Amino acid sequence: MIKITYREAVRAGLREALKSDPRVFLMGEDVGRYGGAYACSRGLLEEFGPERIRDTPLSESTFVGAGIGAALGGMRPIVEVMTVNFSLLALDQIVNNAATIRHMSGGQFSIPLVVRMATGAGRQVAAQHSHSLEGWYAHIPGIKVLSPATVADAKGMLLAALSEPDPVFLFEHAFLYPMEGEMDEHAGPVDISKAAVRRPGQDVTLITFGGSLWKTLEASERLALTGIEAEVIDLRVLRPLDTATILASVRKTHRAVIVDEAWRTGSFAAEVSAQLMEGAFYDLDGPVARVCGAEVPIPYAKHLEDAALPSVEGIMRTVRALCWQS
Amino acid sequence: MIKITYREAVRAGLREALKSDPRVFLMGEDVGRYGGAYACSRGLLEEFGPERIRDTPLSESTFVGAGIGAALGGMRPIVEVMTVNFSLLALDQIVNNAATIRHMSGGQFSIPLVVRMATGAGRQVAAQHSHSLEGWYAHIPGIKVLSPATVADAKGMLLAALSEPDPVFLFEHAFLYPMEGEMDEHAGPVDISKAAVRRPGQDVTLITFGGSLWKTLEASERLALTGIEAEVIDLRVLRPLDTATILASVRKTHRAVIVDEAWRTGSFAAEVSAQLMEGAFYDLDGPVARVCGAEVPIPYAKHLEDAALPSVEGIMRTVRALCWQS
Amino acid sequence: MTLEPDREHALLLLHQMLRIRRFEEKAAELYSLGKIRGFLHLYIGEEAVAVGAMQAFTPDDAIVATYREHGHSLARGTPAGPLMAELYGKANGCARGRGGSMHFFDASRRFYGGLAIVGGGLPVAVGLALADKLTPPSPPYQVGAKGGRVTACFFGDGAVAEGEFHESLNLAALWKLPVLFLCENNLYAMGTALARHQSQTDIALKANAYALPAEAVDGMDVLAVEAATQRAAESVRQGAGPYLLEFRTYRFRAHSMYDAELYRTKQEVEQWKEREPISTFEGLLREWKCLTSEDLAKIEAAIDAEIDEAVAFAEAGPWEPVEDLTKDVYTERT
Amino acid sequence: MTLEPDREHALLLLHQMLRIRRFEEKAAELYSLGKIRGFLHLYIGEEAVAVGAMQAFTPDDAIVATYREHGHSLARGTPAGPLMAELYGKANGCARGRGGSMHFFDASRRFYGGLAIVGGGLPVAVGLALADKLTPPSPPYQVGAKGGRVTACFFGDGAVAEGEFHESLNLAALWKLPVLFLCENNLYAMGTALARHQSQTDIALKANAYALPAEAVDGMDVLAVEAATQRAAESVRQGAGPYLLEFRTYRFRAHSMYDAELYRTKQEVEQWKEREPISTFEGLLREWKCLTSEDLAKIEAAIDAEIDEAVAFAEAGPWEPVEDLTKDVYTERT
Ligand SMILES: Cc1ncc(C[n+]2csc(CCOP(=O)(O)OP(=O)(O)O)c2C)c(N)n1
Ligand SMILES: Cc1ncc(C[n+]2csc(CCOP(=O)(O)OP(=O)(O)O)c2C)c(N)n1
Ligand SMILES: [Mg+2]
Ligand SMILES: [Mg+2]
Repeated sequence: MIKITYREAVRAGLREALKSDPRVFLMGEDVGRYGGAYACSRGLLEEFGPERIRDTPLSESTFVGAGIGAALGGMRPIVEVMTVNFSLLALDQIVNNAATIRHMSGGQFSIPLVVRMATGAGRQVAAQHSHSLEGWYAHIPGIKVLSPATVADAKGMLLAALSEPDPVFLFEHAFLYPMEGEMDEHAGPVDISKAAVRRPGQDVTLITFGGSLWKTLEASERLALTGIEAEVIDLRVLRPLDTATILASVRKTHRAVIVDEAWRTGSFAAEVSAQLMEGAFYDLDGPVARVCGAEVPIPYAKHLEDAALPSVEGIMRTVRALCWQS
Repeated sequence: MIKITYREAVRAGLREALKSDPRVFLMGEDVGRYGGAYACSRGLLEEFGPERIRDTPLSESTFVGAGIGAALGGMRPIVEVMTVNFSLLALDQIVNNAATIRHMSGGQFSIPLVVRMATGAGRQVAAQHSHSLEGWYAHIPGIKVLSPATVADAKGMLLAALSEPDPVFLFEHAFLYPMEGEMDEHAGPVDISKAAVRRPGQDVTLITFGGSLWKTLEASERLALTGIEAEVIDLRVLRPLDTATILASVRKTHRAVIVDEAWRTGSFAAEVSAQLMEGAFYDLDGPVARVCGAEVPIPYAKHLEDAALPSVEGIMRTVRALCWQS
Repeated sequence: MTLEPDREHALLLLHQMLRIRRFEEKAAELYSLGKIRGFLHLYIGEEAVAVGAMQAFTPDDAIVATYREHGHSLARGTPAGPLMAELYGKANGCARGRGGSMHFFDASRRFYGGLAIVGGGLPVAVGLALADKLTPPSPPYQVGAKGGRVTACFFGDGAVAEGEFHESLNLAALWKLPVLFLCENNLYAMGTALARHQSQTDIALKANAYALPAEAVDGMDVLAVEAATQRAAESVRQGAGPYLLEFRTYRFRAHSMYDAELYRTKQEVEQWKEREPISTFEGLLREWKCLTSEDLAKIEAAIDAEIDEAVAFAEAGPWEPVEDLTKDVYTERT
Repeated sequence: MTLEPDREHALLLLHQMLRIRRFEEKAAELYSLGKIRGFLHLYIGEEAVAVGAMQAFTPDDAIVATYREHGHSLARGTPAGPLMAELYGKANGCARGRGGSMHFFDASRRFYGGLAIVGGGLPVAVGLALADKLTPPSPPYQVGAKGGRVTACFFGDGAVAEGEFHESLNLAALWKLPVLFLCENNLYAMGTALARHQSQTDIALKANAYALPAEAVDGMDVLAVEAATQRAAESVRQGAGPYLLEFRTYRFRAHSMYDAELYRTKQEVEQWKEREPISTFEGLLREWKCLTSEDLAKIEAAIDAEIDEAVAFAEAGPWEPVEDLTKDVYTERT
């Protein structure tokens, strides 16, 4: 086991992919000379050269679309969209081409495209740079949506994504890049079909993903001190969702709280809640609760931003209310 | 009362708006000479002239953004995006500018912009032309999202939207344009804060909006023949959602089915289900069910498209299963 | 511009143009019978573009087209049967009935659609060309005199206004990718005339903004189209980077099946009909003594037979079972 | 290019440039103290552009800028206090602490941001100009010799690659809207040099594709910037439609606060420093005997006092109550 940051784990995944498959290349804004906006690709240009580490102009729609074309053409492109905020400019290519061409052609083509992007709020970068749109992506049939929350997943999901035949979108929470974790130095691809139980417990199930995992784990440790043992599930894969793991946990704990940084209305948390309604209604001792982002464009000022996002205290409060009430 | 098509009702709303407020103008692809892709604006160019009925180039991001700018500049633009499918190209302007500028500026600006677009499937126009993304829009704080399902709402919501100080998005289901309905000839703006009970009933609540309203009403009439009296709620406004009306109904019927044409995972139906979980859990006799679109890019062939969308039979089946089981 | 071609080749061009024309006339007829549904965008009047241009491409090149792609598919060599079956929505269609008129695909001919979002095909074409640049063709793929593959991207004048036109030309030129941009300027984007959607109506001129070569070509003259495309494709193949061709043409039919054509006069349409590409070419061939009435009758007969067969193929085709609705949303792994 | 200005005006230009410089130096210092957070994009080196250009606009014109807009806000006349307070995230900030460095707004000066999506400001500027075209200014707004309002839109060279650049120039030119496009070409989009993001690096030349007038200007020369902007703005005001100016300039600091600057050499930066706009202009004024050391000391003292005051204003400012988090998401109706 080695200590490694999330950023380094992403970089290790990129290096391994580039080394092991000549069809793999990386493109995106500032992935080369600059080393990546979050330094994930630093050093790769020097190691792999400008043909395989390609700085693109600011043209999100076109370089994502070019990733689709390159995948159709037999390559294994990794496209970095600097952040999910800018991916709004590429949604037409994603929804109308990446997700449809296989089915719309009657199964003639596969699009083995991997798109990575930073997501999330929490760094005081205000309303245009703080979106959490994983839930939107998870709505689209034809693509897969991954949310690595640990260093092992940061590397391993990327490697796993590269052996998928269809478009895979990886959301890396910008807050996690400097986070350190332990990982086997030679860790390879990980399973990308299952959610993970990150903490066992029997009193309540906390369901979350991405950057919110760490707040949720902290809340669960603090809840344990007051006698509430929470089971924490990291969804990991938002599409296709591993409903079985969630249901199994909730059938055991009879209570659930979902933590999702996105705006509450229409959040992915709503989908999870709806699935619990459908699959675990008779097992529930009380209503499934959501801890979500406030319905506001994320403000710059720290105290306001903090108030707009799920907090450890907020999670604890919701869990306590649920456990005491039911 | 007059008989009028949905299309004519939209046109009547446009004419009235253009006549009564010199700040109102209409822009979009082919709204002028062509008369609108769905003929909603036919005749308006002749009546109001090319300064107020503006054909735009194919540049969704820019003409929607220009609508934002014109609204900031004191006008009351109505922007027609031909269909929701093409609005994917404008999402950056919508999410990052229209929805944020007011809050991000500390409340210095209002953006009284109205955007209309056709939505939905059912006309065999295949995977790139059949999206139902109202749920995505409803996720965005800072905008309002309307879904007129009747002729009175087609006209009245447009007029109401024009007196809103903030961006309003109107989704007109393409299937409805030729539909006839009755309306007061001089019908004006309608309330855009409340859902409507379109059919009273006490056995189960059916919650829907837009094009699915008519399938749901038909299903409810046929269910009545078998002794199940369904209350049908037309949400009308997806953001801000009128939760009170839904909860009141479900507290009475104790059962609910949500009908939404969008792909099931991450649909707006999930949000409604989650809200019922949160607000009506102890009133429910059985789990809230969803009848949604299949998780597939909508295929062209009629039998496949039909199978991909909610059907009257499918709604009835789900309602029956729920009523008999609980 | 126009050079006398060899007779056989000339007859082939005529045959291909007529084949597209008859295929679409039949499709229009079947549409009114309700056999075909959804949108149907006819290419009638623009046949010289697809047919002329397609001569420049080898089986190893790639093609990306729009929702108005019947002509391109046929000219690319996809048999009429699977195309007609696709219009019917049958499982023996070229997209198993999933795509319909706007979404013809043919992997075996590197035909990547049939993409119906205006401008949306350009980035995909740029990516296909990027793949070709990154993987130089292996020996069995070696084609043309000088080498590499070309990706041809067809789009309309309307697409020129979209941001993706700009982004794609810049990226392709910046990276010197082997892509050939083929603009079918039929003077209208739906009902919006060129001068009402472009501040600069000379589309070829826009290539300067990306430092790439471009040319405007008479899109009603199949030989001019062929010659220009051959030249441009050769330049692309040689590694000189992308090239833009603007074909000036005209659409004789409505934009799609529900178009009242309020935006243009009958007179304008009639004027353009004088330059109708098929009869013009026919006249030229007769003048050059390359075509007899017998030749023409033979061609027409062959086409009639092919179209009849295509319709029969479509009629006889099975419907995809409803249970297979969600097949091919993801790739099945074996 | 450079003409001798009148002394008072020259001192004003110098004062404004220095004021921006000192404001940002202070901001950088406060950032390292943790008083300011998030992204902070400094304008240092480019002051001649904002200051020179802004002279051409009347209070009735509109300004749209990017995330690198400290200079534009200051040059537009917003006092340093509310700007500094905004950097602190205080309720007395120019956006009540909601926006931070990237989102300065000032309705009273028609300053519409501070928009931080690259290219995203152009359509908004086009729309503001459209509003002005549709509502001719009423008499109290009548400004300039010839009439109408202008909307000025600042953006970087990086934005030129985005589709919205293309779409916006086309729409503005097509509709002859009174908008002035002001490209700040500082040779880099983050770490990507111009020649690695543009196949044609002459940005002004791109205006031909939209049939609109354009000019490239030395962005290190405040007088050249002012003169060119006056000319262009006048043309726009007269109703001739949009105009594009490309200012060639350079950013001396990192792109934002976390930038290792791996993409350029110290040497290159040093070379550009020889053309540093403030000291160059200072030198020129001394040469012309327009500036004494006393003048300069007076200016510096005034700026120091203003910045100190701004910091004090920010420090003393209240935090927005957390209960007001969701205020102003929608307009409150009274
Ligand atoms: C992005 C987008 N916006 C709008 C449409 C609707 N639409 C379909 S075809 C068309 C006109 C396109 O004109 P052009 O590119 O000139 O092609 P043509 O139809 O003339 O062949 C429009 C507006 C679309 N398919 N995609
Ligand atoms: C659409 C979009 N993509 C990416 C970014 C991230 N980003 C912020 S500034 C920048 C570089 C922009 O360069 P340029 O337009 O030249 O402006 P400059 O910073 O040089 O003033 C990038 C890539 C963004 N803000 N918006
Ligand atoms: Mg056209
Ligand atoms: Mg720059």
